[in-house]
Amino acid sequence: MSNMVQAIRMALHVAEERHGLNDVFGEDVGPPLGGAFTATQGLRTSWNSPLDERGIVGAAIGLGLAGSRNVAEVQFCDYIFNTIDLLKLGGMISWGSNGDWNCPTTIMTPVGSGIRGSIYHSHSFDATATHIQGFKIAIPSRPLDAYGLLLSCIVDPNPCLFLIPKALMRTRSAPGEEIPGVDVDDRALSKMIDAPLGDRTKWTSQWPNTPDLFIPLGEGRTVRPGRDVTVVSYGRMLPLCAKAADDLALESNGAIDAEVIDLRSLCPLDWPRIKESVKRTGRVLFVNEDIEVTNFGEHLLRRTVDELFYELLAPPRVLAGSATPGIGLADNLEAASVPQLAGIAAAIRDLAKHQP
Amino acid sequence: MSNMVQAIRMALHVAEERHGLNDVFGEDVGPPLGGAFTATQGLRTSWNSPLDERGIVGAAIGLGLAGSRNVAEVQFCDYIFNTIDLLKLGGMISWGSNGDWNCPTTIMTPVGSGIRGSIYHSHSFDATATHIQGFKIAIPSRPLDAYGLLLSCIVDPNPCLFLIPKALMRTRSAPGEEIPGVDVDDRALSKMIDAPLGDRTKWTSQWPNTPDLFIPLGEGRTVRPGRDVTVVSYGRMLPLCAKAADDLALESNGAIDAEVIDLRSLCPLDWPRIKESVKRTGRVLFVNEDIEVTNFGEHLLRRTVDELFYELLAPPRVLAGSATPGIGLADNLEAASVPQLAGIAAAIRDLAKHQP
Amino acid sequence: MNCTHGLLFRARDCPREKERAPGGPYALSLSDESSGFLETVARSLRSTGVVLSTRPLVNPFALSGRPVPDDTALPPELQLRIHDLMVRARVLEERLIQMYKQGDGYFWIGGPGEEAFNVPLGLLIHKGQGPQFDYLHFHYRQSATMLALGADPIDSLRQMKNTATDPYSGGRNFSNHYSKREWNVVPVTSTIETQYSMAPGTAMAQKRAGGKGITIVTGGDAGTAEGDFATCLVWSSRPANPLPVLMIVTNNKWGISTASEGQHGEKTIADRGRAFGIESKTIDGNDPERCYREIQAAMEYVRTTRKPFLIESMVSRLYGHSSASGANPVLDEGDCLKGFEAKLEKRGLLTRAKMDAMRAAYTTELQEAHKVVRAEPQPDGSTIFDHIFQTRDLVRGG
Amino acid sequence: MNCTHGLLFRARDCPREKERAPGGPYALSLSDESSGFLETVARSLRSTGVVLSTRPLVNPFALSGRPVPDDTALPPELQLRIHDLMVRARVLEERLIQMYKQGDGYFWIGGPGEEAFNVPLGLLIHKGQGPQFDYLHFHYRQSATMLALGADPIDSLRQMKNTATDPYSGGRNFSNHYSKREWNVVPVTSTIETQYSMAPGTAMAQKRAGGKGITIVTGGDAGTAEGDFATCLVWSSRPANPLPVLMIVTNNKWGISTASEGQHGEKTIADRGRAFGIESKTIDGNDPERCYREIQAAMEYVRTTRKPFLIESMVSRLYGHSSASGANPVLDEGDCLKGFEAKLEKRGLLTRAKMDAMRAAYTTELQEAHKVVRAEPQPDGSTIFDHIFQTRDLVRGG
Ligand SMILES: Cc1ncc(C[n+]2csc(CCOP(=O)(O)OP(=O)(O)O)c2C)c(N)n1
Ligand SMILES: Cc1ncc(C[n+]2csc(CCOP(=O)(O)OP(=O)(O)O)c2C)c(N)n1
Ligand SMILES: [Mg+2]
Ligand SMILES: [Mg+2]
Repeated sequence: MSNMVQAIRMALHVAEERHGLNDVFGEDVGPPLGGAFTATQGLRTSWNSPLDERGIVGAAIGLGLAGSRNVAEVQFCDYIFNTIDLLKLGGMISWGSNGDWNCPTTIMTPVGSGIRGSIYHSHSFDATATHIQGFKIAIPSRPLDAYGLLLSCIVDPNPCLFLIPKALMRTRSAPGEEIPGVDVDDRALSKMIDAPLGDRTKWTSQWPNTPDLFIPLGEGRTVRPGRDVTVVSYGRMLPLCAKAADDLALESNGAIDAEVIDLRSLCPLDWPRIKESVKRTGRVLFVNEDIEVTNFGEHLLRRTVDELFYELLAPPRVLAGSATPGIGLADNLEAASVPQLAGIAAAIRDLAKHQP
Repeated sequence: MSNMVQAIRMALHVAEERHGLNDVFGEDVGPPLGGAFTATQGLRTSWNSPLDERGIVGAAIGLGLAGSRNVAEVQFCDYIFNTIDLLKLGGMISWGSNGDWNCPTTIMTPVGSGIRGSIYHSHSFDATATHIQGFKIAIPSRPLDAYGLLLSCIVDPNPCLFLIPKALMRTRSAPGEEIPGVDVDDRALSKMIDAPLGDRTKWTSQWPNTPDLFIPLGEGRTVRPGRDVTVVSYGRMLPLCAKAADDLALESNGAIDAEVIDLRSLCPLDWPRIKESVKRTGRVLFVNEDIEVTNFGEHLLRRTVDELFYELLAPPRVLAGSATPGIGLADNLEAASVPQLAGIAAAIRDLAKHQP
Repeated sequence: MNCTHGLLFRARDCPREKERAPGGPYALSLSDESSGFLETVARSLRSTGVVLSTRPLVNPFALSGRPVPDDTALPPELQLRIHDLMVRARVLEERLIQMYKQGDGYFWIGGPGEEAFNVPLGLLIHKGQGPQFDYLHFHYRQSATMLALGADPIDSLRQMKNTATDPYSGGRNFSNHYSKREWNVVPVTSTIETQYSMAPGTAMAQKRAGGKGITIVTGGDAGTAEGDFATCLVWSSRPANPLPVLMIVTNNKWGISTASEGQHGEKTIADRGRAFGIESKTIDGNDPERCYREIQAAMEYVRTTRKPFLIESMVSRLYGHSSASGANPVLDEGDCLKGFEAKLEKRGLLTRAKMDAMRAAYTTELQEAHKVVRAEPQPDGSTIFDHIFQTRDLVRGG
Repeated sequence: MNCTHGLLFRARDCPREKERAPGGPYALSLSDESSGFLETVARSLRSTGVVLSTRPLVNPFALSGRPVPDDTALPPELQLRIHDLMVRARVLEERLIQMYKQGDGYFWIGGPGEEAFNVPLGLLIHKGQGPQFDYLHFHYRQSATMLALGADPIDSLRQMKNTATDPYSGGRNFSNHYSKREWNVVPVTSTIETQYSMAPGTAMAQKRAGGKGITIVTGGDAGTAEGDFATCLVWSSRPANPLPVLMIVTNNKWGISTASEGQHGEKTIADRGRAFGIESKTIDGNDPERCYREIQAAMEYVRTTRKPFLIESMVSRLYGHSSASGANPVLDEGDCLKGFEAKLEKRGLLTRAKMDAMRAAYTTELQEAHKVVRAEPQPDGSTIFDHIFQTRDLVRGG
C-alpha cells in the first residue's frame, strides 16, 4: 500500500512524463534529499531553490505566466506567511486582466500539527488560504486522493494550493483504496520509489505504471454514510472523524450513526454534498485544526445557517484549534490545542443526543 | 469638529509628549508629507522609512522588544500581506517565552474600500488580523474612538493593530462626540494642526490641549439602542449601519427599531455586549466589508449559534464583501463588491420581518 | 448625493469645481471632505511641490561597469522614430492627467519624464507571445514603452476612465496598469517590487525553451528596499542556473515624498549587482540615444550569455509621483524631451515649428479619443465574478 | 497506543528500538510509520550523510575588508577560559543529541562546530538588560554563546525535554530556542532570517539611548537569500540614521541538504555589505583566537561609530543540520575544538589527559542533570492560554 508521500511522488512523476510538468522545486526538494518529507525523490525535474519563500512563490507564478506547468513546494506552510501578497496577486491574474491571462501553477505545502512541530511548525493554512480568492485549494486525507487531486491541480489552468497534512505523510492506503497500477507490496514499492540509504547519486526510481487519475477539484467524498449527524472535515482531522464515527456506531450498537464527508477541495467547494447530507441529518459538525477564530469551518457553518436554519435539529457546531499564537511542544500542550479523537466523538455524541 | 486623521494626529502628539512614544514611522510618514493620509503631520518623532514593509514591521517589533513605544504605519493594509509571519511572531513573543518578554508596539494601517482603490488598494484586514493571535486589534468608526483607542494601543504592553478605515479618514466628529479639549472651530483647528500648503519647513503644529482619554480595548459601544434587531459592525460599515437603522425607524414609523453596536475592538472582543443584545432582540446581523469567505463576521455568527441558538427568532446573518480577488475600479464594480446602505437596510428589514 | 458625508467618498458625486477652489488647480483646502482615490493623500502631497523640488538637482550617477557603447548619433530615421514616440507618449500622459483633473478617472500614475528610456526600451523589445519572446514585468510608468511596442493610446484612455472597453483590465484596474498576453506584458501590479520576485520564473521558462527571449523587469529606486529586489538578484545569479533577466531600475531619487538620500546608503543601486557577479551599469536616462545603445548592449549581453544584467537609469518625475501628489508639472527636473528636441533641431532633423505641429496634432487626436471614450459604457456590477477562474489554459496555448 | 496508525505521530508511543533497527542508529527503513518531530524528514536526511559530505572541503573564504587585528596568541587565562567553555558547549550539545536519541525530546538543533566563534562572541557581549546593553537576536545554533554568557546548561536540557521548568519557554519551544529578557536575549524564532528584520528596531532604541549597547544578529548562510537579510543591510545603513548592528552570518556552506554552491552567486556573503558602504569581513570561524580578535574589533567599530558591521564566519556543522538529518557526527569537516586543543597542548597550557578529564567531568555532570530533568514535570494542558497577553510592561520596566 502506498503512503501519501509516495502517492505525491507518483503523481509528480506521471505529470512530468505525460502532462508537461517542467519544474518541481523548493527548499531541499531536489537531490540528494528529495523534499523535507521525501515527497519529491527520484523525479526528473526536481531541483533545490534558494532559501527564499518569496522567490519560490514568485518563480512559481512567473513559470505559470510563461505557460510552464510547475509545482513549487513551501517546505512547511508555516513559512508561507510572508507571501500572502504574492498569493493574492497570483489569484488575481485572470480576474484582474479581465480574463486575458491565466497562471497554471501548483504550490504545495505541508500543513497542520501532529508532528510535535512546536510553536512555529504546527500552523494550519486552510483559514488563510480560503480567504484568498482565485486559487483552487485541495487537501487530501488519503494517498489516493493525494494522487488524484495533485494531478488535477497540475493540469488546472488556474493557480492551485495543494495542502498536505504533515501528520498524514506516512499514512498508507486502506485496503481497496490503493492507487491503480500499484500492484506490488510495500517493501517492493519502497525499493522501487523510495530513495535508498547512503549514496543516492546512482539511484533512479522505478516507477509503477499508474494512470491519469484526476479527482475533480470541487468534489467531496462521503467517507462514511450515516443517518444521524453530518461530520464535515478534511485533511488530518478526517481520519479522526471517521474513526470517531466508527467507534461511536460500535459503542452505541448502531444508535449513533454519523455521516462523514471529506471535502478534499476547499475551493471549489462541494456544497451540494454538505447540503444534501445536513438536510437529511439535521445535525452537523465541522472539524478542522486551524485556529478557531475566523476559521473556514465558521464559513461552512454560516452557509448552513443561511440555507438550512429551519432544517436543523441541533445547533451546528465547529470544532477547531485553540485561539493561541502557536502550539506548544510538550504532549499535553499539543493535545490541548487541537481536536483529539475523544473530543470529536464527544461532539458527535452531543449532537446526536441533542433534543431540539 | 476634528476629523479622524486629526484625531489620530492629536493622539500621537499626546503620546509623544506624555506617554513615551518615541517613533512614529513608515513610508512617507515623516516630513514633508506626514503620511499618505496626513495622519502624522507635525509630530516631533515622525520619520520616513525605506519602502519596505517587512523592515517596518520588523523594526516596530524590535523597538517594542527594547521597550521603546512606537507606532509604525503600513501605508495601506494592502501592503501588509507580506508580513503575516512577522505579525505571527510578534504575537507570540510573550506567549512563546512563557511570559518572560512583552512587546509594546502599535502597527497602524488604513483598511477597506470606498476610496476607489481599485483591485489592490481596497482590501480589508479584519479577517486576517483576527486569525492572528497575540495582537490586540482596534478599529474606530469616529474620531473620538480613533483618539481614545489609539492612545490605549500605544500604552498597552502588547502588540496592537490599529486599523483605520480608509474611507472614514475625513469623517468629522458628530455633535456631542468631539474630543475633549478641541474647543475651536474647524477652520481654526485646521490652521493649528494641518500642515500648510507649500513650504512646510518652518511650520510647527499648535496642538490643542487634549486629555489622556483611553478607550479600553475590548469595550464596544452601543451606537443606537433598539428593540428588534441587533446589528454588529465596525469601521467603515458602522456609520452605514447606523444610518440604515435610522432610516428604517423613520420610514417604518418606529416599527423597525434596530440596535447598532460598534465593536471598536476586535480583540479583545466585547462579547457580553453582543450577547446581551441578541438575547433581547433574537435577531442579529453582522456587517463588515472584508471578503465573505472565512470572515470575522462568520466567527461572531458561530459564537451566536453556539451560545444563543434557541433564543434566535431568525437565522443570524452576515453581510460582507464579495468573494472576488479584489475590487474593481469602476463605480458599478465597487458598489457590487461591498455592502451598501440599501443592502444593509434590506437585510435589517428582512430580519425584523422574519417570521420564526 | 451628499458629498459632505464622509462615507461617500466618490469624487464624481461632488462638484470638482469646489475642490479646485482656492489657489488654482488642486491647491485644495485640507478641510474638504469629499474625495476620489487618494484625494486625502493628494491634499497634502500636491501642495508640497515646493518642498519636494527644492532639493538640489545633482545628477550623482557615475557611469560604471562595462565599456560605454559607441557614442555617435543614432541613424536619423531612428532618431525621428524615437522622437515621435516620445512626443506621443508625453501627450498621452498629459491627456491622462487632464482626464483625471476633469473627473474622468479616479487616479493617475504614469511615466512623463521616463520617455527617453522607455521608448528605446520598447523599440528594442523582442515582441511576441510565449517564451521565445521577451516577457515584460512592467511597473506603472511605462506608457511610452507600450506605445513603442505599438499600443493604441486610446486604450490607455479607456483604462483611465475604467470603461468596459478597457482592453487591459475591463475597467477594473488603475491607469497605466497594462496587461497584454499577446505581447507577453504580464499584468502590472500596484504592489511595489513584487514583479522582481516573479521575473525569475518567466526567465527560467525562456532559458529552457532556448531561443533569444529574455525577461525584462522594471521598477523604481525606492522599491529596491523591498526584499523582492534582493530575491531577483539572488535567483537570477544562481550558479546552478543563471537567468536571462534584464533588471531595470528607473531612479528618480524619490519614493512618493521620500528622498532617496536619507534612505539609501548605496552609492548607486547598480552596485547591488556586484556582490552577485551581476553586470550592472548606471546610465543617463534623459538621453534617448545613450539609452538606446546601453539597453541594446545590455540586451545583447542577456540574450547571448543567458545571464542577468542590471541597468539603473537616472530619470525625472515630471509630474510628481501621481495624481495623489497633484500631477502638476515639476519645473526643476531635466526634461528629456526638451533636451532631445534641442539636439534634433541642432542636427537639422526637425524644426521647432514642425515639432510644435506634431505635438498639436497628437494632442487633438487624443482630445478626440477622449470624447470617444467618454461615451463608452462602464462595466456592469453583475460582472464582478467573471474570470475568477479560467476554464482554458491560454498561456500554454500560446 | 497503536504506532502504525499514521495519525498518532508520537514518537514516545512507539518503541524507539524499532526505529533504530537495521543498519545502526537511525539508519531507518523508510516504511516506518511512527514519528517524532520531523522523523519523516529525518528518515531521508539522516541517511544521506555520505552524499552530503563528499563535497570537497575547500575553505574558500578570503579574508577581506579591514586590516587583520594582531595575530599573537591571546592571554593564557583567556585561552583556557575559551577552551573550557568550548568543551562545555560541545558536551552540552552531545547530551542534547543523546536526549533526542533516547526519546527525551522531539527535535534537536544546535551548534556543535560553531564553538570557536560562539564562545568568544558570548565573552565579548556587553551583557545586561535594556538598551544600554547588547540586544541579542540569535538563531538556533547558539548554545555556546549562551554558556559563555553564563547560562546553566541544565536549562537547555529542560527545554530539550519540554518540561514545565524550562526557563526559556516553559516547554513550549524547541531545543536551543533561547529567550532571556534579563540578558537581552530576545526569543529565538524558528523562522529563518526574520531576526534580521527585527534587529534594526532594537538598534534604533540603543542609538537613541546613548551608551555603548549594540545589536547583534546571527543567522546562517542559506538564510541570506531571504529578503530579511537585505532588509537589515538597507535599514542599518540608512544615511538618515545608521545603526549599531553587528550582523553575523555563520557560513557552513549548507542549508539543510542544499549546498550553497548552486544557490549563491556571491563570492563571499560579506561582499553584500559593500554596496551599502557597510564594513564587512569573512573570517575563519574555526580559530577561536582569531574569532575573538575579529569580533572584538568589529564590536569596537560598531560601539564607537554606531554604524553596522557584517561578519561572515566560516564554520563547520559537526552533527549535520539537526535531528532531522540524524544528528550523527560528520567526519570530514574541520573540528574547531580539536584544532584549538592541539594548539593548547603545543603551547603547554593543557595536557591531553587533563582535557580528557575535563570532558569526562562535564559529561558526567550533564548525565546527572539529564536524570534530574527527566524527573521534572511536563506543563499542563490547561496552561495553553497563559501569557497570550501581558498585563505589565516588562520591557519598559528596564
Ligand atoms: C508594497 C507597496 N508598498 C508601498 C506602496 C505605495 N507606493 C506606491 S508608489 C511608492 C513609491 C515608489 O517609489 P519608487 O520605487 O522609487 O518608484 P517611483 O514611483 O519613484 O517610480 C509607494 C511607497 C505600494 N504600492 N506597494
Ligand atoms: C522561513 C523559513 N524557511 C525555511 C525554514 C526551514 N529551514 C530550517 S533551517 C534551514 C536551513 C538554514 O540554513 P542556513 O541559513 O545556512 O543556516 P544553518 O542551519 O546552515 O546554520 C531551513 C531551510 C525555516 N525554518 N524558516
Ligand atoms: Mg523613485
Ligand atoms: Mg548554513
